[in-house]
Amino acid sequence: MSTQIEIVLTPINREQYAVKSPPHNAGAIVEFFGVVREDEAGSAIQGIDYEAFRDMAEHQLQLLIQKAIGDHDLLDMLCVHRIGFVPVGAPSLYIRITSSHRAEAFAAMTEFIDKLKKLVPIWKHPIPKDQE
Amino acid sequence: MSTQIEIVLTPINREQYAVKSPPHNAGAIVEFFGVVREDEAGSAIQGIDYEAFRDMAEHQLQLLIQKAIGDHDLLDMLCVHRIGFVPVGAPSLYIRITSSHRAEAFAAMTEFIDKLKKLVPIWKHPIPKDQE
Amino acid sequence: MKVSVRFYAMSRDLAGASERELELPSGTTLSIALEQLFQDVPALKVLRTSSLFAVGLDYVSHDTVLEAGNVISFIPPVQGG
Amino acid sequence: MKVSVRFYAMSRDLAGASERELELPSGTTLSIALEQLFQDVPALKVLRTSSLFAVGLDYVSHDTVLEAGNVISFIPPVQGG
Repeated sequence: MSTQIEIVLTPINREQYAVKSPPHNAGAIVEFFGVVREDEAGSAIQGIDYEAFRDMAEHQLQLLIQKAIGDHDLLDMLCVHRIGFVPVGAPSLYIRITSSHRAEAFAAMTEFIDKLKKLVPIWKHPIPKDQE
Repeated sequence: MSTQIEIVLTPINREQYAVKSPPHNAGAIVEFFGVVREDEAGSAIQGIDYEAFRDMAEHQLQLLIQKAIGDHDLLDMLCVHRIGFVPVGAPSLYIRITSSHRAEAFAAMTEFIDKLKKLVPIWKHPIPKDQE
Repeated sequence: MKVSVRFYAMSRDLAGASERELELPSGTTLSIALEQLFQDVPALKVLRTSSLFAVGLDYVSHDTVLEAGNVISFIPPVQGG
Repeated sequence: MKVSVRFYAMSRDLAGASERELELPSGTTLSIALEQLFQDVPALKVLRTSSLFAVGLDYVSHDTVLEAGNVISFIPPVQGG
């Protein structure tokens, strides 16, 4: 088990977190990228500036990951959130879950994202397209 | 939109299928790897030899992808199934779905996998661990 | 008319061959063709309710009317993924 | 006793500062401390029901008894992901 969380200021590079060889009881790996869309609340944007209470965000992510692993019997889980300015088309969030069976991984993933969006202290500041 | 399906005899190399830049209305990318587990029906195995009716498998995958895209308003979808011998720990299945919102991507993914496992003519021949 | 039936995985093991020809009256449905197949190769009967059948690359229902030269695929429960 | 309150995102905009000190009787609950905060900075009241509050790195309930030196975080609705 190599659980980790990371809050980064630089682009999320999936390769950096690649699983060299998954545990031999792994049957499913589910990955999620949350990507910044070209519009926010109907207005064209160039990106989103994410503000975080970083220490608390890391701590809360860690709590949510421990709960996900316990509730769904996961083999491994990783969550990376990018903060600062993230341009349209780039991922702000990357999550990977490894489990024996796919149902557990999908259930854990959707629950985890729902909770992250309620409890992890990170906020969006959309940057309009016409602003320098 | 760059929908594709592929049935391959060689290891699935995710990098080969990397999205250079997702469509600007993309908000979620969900990826699934189905990995060969170390045991099959309780017995230790070295891997699974997948048999396919390849032309039909490709055609059926294409039908399922078109249905998933239509039903869930997806932006992009890719499915790669490896056949022949796949060792324990290696992925036999890789699926990627891109959509505007995550709920659509997760719903499409779980439905698609369920249907694939009922309709795509591919069969498992597990190879026991002690067999040369 | 002649149609052929192709077997895969467990259906191939039970049929002892990967393909078999059937000689049928024209206008025969898949349902009737299968009756004849199960009569010719009784070992396949164990897969009767669990299998699906295709003509060409598409699944077809039992009331499909076959045509000369059709290739029927006998698809035992699939296990992809 | 003194406790401090830290503001983020919309709560910082409304408070016009990223931090504020509160002077409270010892044994004060978060609930009472917030009453004083909303009295001092009425603009924050709009976030009253939608916000969560933490002491240190953990969310706490309104009946939590505060201690001198506690750092309370005023967490307006989060928007991560």
